[in-house]
Amino acid sequence: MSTATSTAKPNTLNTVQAVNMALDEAMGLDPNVIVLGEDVADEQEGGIAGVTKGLSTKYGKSRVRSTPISEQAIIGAAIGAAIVGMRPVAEIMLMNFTTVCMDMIVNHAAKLRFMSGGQTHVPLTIRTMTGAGFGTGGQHSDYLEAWFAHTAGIKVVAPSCPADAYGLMLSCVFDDDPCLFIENMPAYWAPGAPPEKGVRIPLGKANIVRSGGDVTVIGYSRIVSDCIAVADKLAKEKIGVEVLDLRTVSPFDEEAILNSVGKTRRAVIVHEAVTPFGVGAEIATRINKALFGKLAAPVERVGASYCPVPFSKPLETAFVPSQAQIEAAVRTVLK
Amino acid sequence: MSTATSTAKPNTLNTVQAVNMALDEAMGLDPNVIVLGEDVADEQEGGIAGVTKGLSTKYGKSRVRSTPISEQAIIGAAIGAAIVGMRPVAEIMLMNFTTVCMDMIVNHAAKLRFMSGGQTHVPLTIRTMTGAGFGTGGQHSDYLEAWFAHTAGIKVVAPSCPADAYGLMLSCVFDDDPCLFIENMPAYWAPGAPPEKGVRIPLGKANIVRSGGDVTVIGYSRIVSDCIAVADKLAKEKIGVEVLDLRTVSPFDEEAILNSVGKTRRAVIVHEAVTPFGVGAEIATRINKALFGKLAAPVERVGASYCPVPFSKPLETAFVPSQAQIEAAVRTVLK
Amino acid sequence: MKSVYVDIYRRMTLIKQNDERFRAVIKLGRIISPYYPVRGQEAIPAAVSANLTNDDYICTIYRGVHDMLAKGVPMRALWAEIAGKATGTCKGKGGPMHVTHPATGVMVTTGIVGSSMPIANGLALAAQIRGEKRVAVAYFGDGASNIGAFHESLNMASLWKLPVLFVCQNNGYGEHTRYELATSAAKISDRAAGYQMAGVTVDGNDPLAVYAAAKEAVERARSGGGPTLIEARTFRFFGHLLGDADNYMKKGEKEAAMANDPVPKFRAWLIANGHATEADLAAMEAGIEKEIDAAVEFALSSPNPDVAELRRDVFAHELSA
Amino acid sequence: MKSVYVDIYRRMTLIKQNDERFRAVIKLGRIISPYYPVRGQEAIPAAVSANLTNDDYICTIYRGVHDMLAKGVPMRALWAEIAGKATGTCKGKGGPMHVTHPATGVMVTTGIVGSSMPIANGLALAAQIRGEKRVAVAYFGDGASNIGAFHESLNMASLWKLPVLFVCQNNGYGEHTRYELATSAAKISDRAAGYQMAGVTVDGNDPLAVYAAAKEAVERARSGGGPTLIEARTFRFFGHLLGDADNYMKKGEKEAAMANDPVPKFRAWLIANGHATEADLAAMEAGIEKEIDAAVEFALSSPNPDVAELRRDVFAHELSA
Ligand SMILES: Cc1ncc(C[n+]2csc(CCOP(=O)(O)OP(=O)(O)O)c2C)c(N)n1
Ligand SMILES: Cc1ncc(C[n+]2csc(CCOP(=O)(O)OP(=O)(O)O)c2C)c(N)n1
Ligand SMILES: [Mg+2]
Ligand SMILES: [Mg+2]
Repeated sequence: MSTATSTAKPNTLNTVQAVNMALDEAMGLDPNVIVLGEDVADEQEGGIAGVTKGLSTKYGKSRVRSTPISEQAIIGAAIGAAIVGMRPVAEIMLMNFTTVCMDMIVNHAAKLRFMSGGQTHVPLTIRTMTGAGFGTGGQHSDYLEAWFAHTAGIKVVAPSCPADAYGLMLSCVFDDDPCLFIENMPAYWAPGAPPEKGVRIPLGKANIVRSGGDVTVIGYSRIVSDCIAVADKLAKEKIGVEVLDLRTVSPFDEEAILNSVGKTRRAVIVHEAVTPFGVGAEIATRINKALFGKLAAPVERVGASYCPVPFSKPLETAFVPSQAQIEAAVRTVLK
Repeated sequence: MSTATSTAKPNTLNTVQAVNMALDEAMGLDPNVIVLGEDVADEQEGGIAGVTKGLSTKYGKSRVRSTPISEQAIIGAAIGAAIVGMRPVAEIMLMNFTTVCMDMIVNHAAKLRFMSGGQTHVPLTIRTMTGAGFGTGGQHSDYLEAWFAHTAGIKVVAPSCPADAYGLMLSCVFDDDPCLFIENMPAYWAPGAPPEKGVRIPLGKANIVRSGGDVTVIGYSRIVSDCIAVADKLAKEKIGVEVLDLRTVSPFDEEAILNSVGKTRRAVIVHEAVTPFGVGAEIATRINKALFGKLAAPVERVGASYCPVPFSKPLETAFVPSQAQIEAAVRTVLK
Repeated sequence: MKSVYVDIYRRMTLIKQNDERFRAVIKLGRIISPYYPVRGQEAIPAAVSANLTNDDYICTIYRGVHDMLAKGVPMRALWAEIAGKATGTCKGKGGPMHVTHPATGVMVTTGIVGSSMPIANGLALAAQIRGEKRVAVAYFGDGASNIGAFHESLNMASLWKLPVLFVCQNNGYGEHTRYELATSAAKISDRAAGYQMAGVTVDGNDPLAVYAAAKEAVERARSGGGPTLIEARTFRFFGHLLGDADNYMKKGEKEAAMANDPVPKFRAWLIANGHATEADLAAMEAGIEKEIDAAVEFALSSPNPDVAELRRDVFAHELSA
Repeated sequence: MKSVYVDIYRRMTLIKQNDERFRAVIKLGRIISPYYPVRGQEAIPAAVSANLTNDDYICTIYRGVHDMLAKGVPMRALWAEIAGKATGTCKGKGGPMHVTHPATGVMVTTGIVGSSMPIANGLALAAQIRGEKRVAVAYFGDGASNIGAFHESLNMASLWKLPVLFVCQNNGYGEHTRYELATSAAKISDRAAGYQMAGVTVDGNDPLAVYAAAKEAVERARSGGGPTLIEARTFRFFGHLLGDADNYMKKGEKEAAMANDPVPKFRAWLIANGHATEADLAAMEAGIEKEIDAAVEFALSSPNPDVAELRRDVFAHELSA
């Protein structure tokens, strides 16, 4: 167990600790919550980043299982357990490794409720981490949430800070639909405000993390912190940037988006996935349709370059959307 | 060999015959062209729809190989052969089965050129079929092209008629990048005009299949024929519908789209994939941005319902976008 | 013991007669559905299921009506599902490749080759964690033994001693491809050794052999001894998909298999060995035939699902129109 | 024969000294890169590569600098790649997990567990179709023997008699998970039988044993006899990823392995058996050390790639800015 979870309410907490706390709490609440994944048990150090540390010691090796490197078997086992009422939390170490178990996620976890006519459902949470910045190159750090958002029957959740990771994880575990829960690896150890213990953050609801009247910046996952930084910087120039953290990427909170952009008439969408055919396209399309003729500027998108994640540091840095790019996009829509 | 390929120039031709002709021609031209896939050799009847019929008899079982049901091994073998200069055409029987070999397609076929700094490349064509309408249900008929369009390094090609299938297939085989070639199964046997023998259709270029000045309908794959039907119907009401067949979904022909919509100021995008986070979102976003303030109406999208493909016939019919829906969308943007 | 044999025969007959009727009704166009015939493979699920209760789980595949019927899925709901009706097991939304019927333990039917296995592990895992005595059966074909999911599943099941049976119905073909061209093992059960798992090949047309192998495997699973790979050799009499021409088959192969039809053979054995009389069995068969009549009638006269079903069961909450 | 042994030792030394330097340079922060140490595993690729020419192909994995160096990848370009420089094998775009160097037959390096195998099949397939005598080697770890791609690849290679060697470097762990907890086979080579493939387990720290096994396998492959699964047992001295604490290891396990370091052991054997003198080897080692100095210097002083590289090599044509 990370030390954070044993103290009453720490002053700050990072995402590793926050997710750990949520899992600990969920396992304590419900014996149907189990954890599966590579290296997740304590004998294997509780996950490569320590997110599941302490859980196997506390809840036993039957409920917290380190698995072989067999992603199809991991998700398959989780699905089978889920359809008979367990609430598995399965880890796919890196988001890219969903490529070796897409069938299980997309054809089974996401579709079984529908195909069975509602007789079975899959209350499964898939935890996965990703994000460029650590020089892990082309196959270890891409954001692939658009694939899952395009798949009916699975929710996609991407917290931007430790407290949200905690509250959203609890909601995912106790949600009756499969959820893909995306953790940003480079931000794992960034400290944040602690969550209210036991408080679940609703899925499908966005969060206004900065209020402003001039432009709406919409993001999710780690890069929300860059959006905030830009908002704070521009606030000094009296530019009011409203930052909307989606929290849930699919289904996303269209109402909150339209309310905000309806007010600001300007929108910038920011994500770390490559821009073309990314989540930003859907959001932009919905904004454009709902607010047709009412926008002051075309919706801007800020995403990664259209290429695999490059290794070399200067390339990797240029690949990931920067605060400068976000700021430039904000200034573009303000022109 | 299908009889079509042995006659000089048939009057009509279906897509099965057209792709067969293109493969036959490509194999004749270049000994590096090989064919791999489940049941593709003649001993196994040349593919479940007969698309590869005759090839193994003509070019030998070494170059045309029926494989085990091992999609990762199929694409892996094709990639390995491709990076040393062969031009494999690998069949993934149904598009949905890409879910069991996404790693090979996305992490290797699509990324090896970039990750190797241009030292190796993957001139691989993946043929795959899909499309609802035959009652094959939730796991056999979904359109997943948006996933691949969102992946840098792979082209996505989706012909709408036999002649295009022929000309685009030849281009894919001889293209130096990996191409995913999508064949619509329900339309396999629909007859069409025969192609010019030997003429390749360039990738990345759209085709204006109906000209009109009032609204642009953008589609690809089988449903283009429904778009045409709607255009022809509305022509009788003197509504000029320009139908743009993308042919290549990624990278798509933005110039042609903007030229057409720049003229008509109204656009409807049509595809068989589910609407949310689909290809239509990217096209709409680019139109909205480039033609901001110039459109007469919000861009409309017509796609499948947001759910897995249902089995029951009335549900399946309601799931797939209909001519009525396309027409309604056209009338909406004309309002 | 007598009752078990007769019970197996009852399940076989249920399968045989339903398959015959499915093919007939579909050929007549009264139901439009892709159909993967199961005639010839009756003995396998019939004999396996005789070792199972409703508490036990199965995961099966597109070619699965025999597995479902043997496990007890009610005929009417099954027929209605294949007819795509609102009264089907899955309200017509799943169809023949995705029948689910939790009450009889039919938890998943998948159209993806190999994918029954990873999920069966999960069913077994839940039973193991909860300390229940249930077992899970994964049915799959010979072709499926060459896909990655097979390997991952057997490895995990063996490591964790999951109460699961991997039942390979080796009918000699995967679609149009003959076993030897796709599968590098002389026997699929040879692969069990690579997982330190019990593995056995039996004559899948011999209900007694299948019954004995399944009994041993179920006992092993229930007592914590872990999984078993059972390869049951059989043949599909009507090709891959109803309507196929079967030109890829060896000459005479199908005819030979049909001449060795497991159903009449077992019937004769039951009578010859005094387990049942001709009259008993004829009555049973007639009873099943009547039930099928009723099921077909039920399916054909049932209403279609409402189009609003497209918005239901995507998530727990209904989508807005 | 003498020259082969010394040649193997040269390759081992190349690996050992480069690994030491990589770790040192990275720890000093002069290069920032994830690094998967290879110390302890030198004998395997050194002895395998002694059977290969530049025409032969390898596919390796994130833990692969030993495989690359043994196969002949020039040190400067390798170092520059790991430093992310424009002069690297891949212009710095691939990095340590994706080194490619076709001139020496290093065709693919992958970060995805198991994915070296399907692609090695394809390299072998091309050679087979073209009637070339090349062979392909797929390197992978013990953990990778549990993923689907392993199974599919071995089955296909055996069916098609592809000229490929599946070389499993069994170092007892996959990340933090011990072999027995992840792998249900007593020996990974036990799995070969399930594919009717030749399979052998050798002491991966014994260059002579690996050499003999690889020689037999390469001859089999070149002469059309098909693939071989070689399991070479070894140990990784510096954990999974440079910086790991290795707390998951059994007490004393690492120390015991290090005491059994294959490199000095083989060195002593060469001298004791008159294959080389102390002076010969010392000179070789010093030569390699100087080359490494030059490679490090080259890498550190090389320019970074231009940001325009993001638009290049995505497709054959350059993307517009
Ligand atoms: C992953 C995947 N690949 C291909 C297919 C297409 N397909 C459906 S059934 C089948 C043959 C399966 O053969 P086998 O496992 O022997 O089962 P059988 O049909 O003989 O019962 C194939 C290739 C599929 N459904 N899933
Ligand atoms: C498909 C996939 N799953 C998980 C990982 C994360 N991962 C990287 S290395 C590794 C361990 C591999 O162990 P092994 O095959 O024994 O090779 P070793 O690292 O010991 O050389 C894991 C799990 C990955 N890269 N790919
Ligand atoms: Mg079969
Ligand atoms: Mg290992």
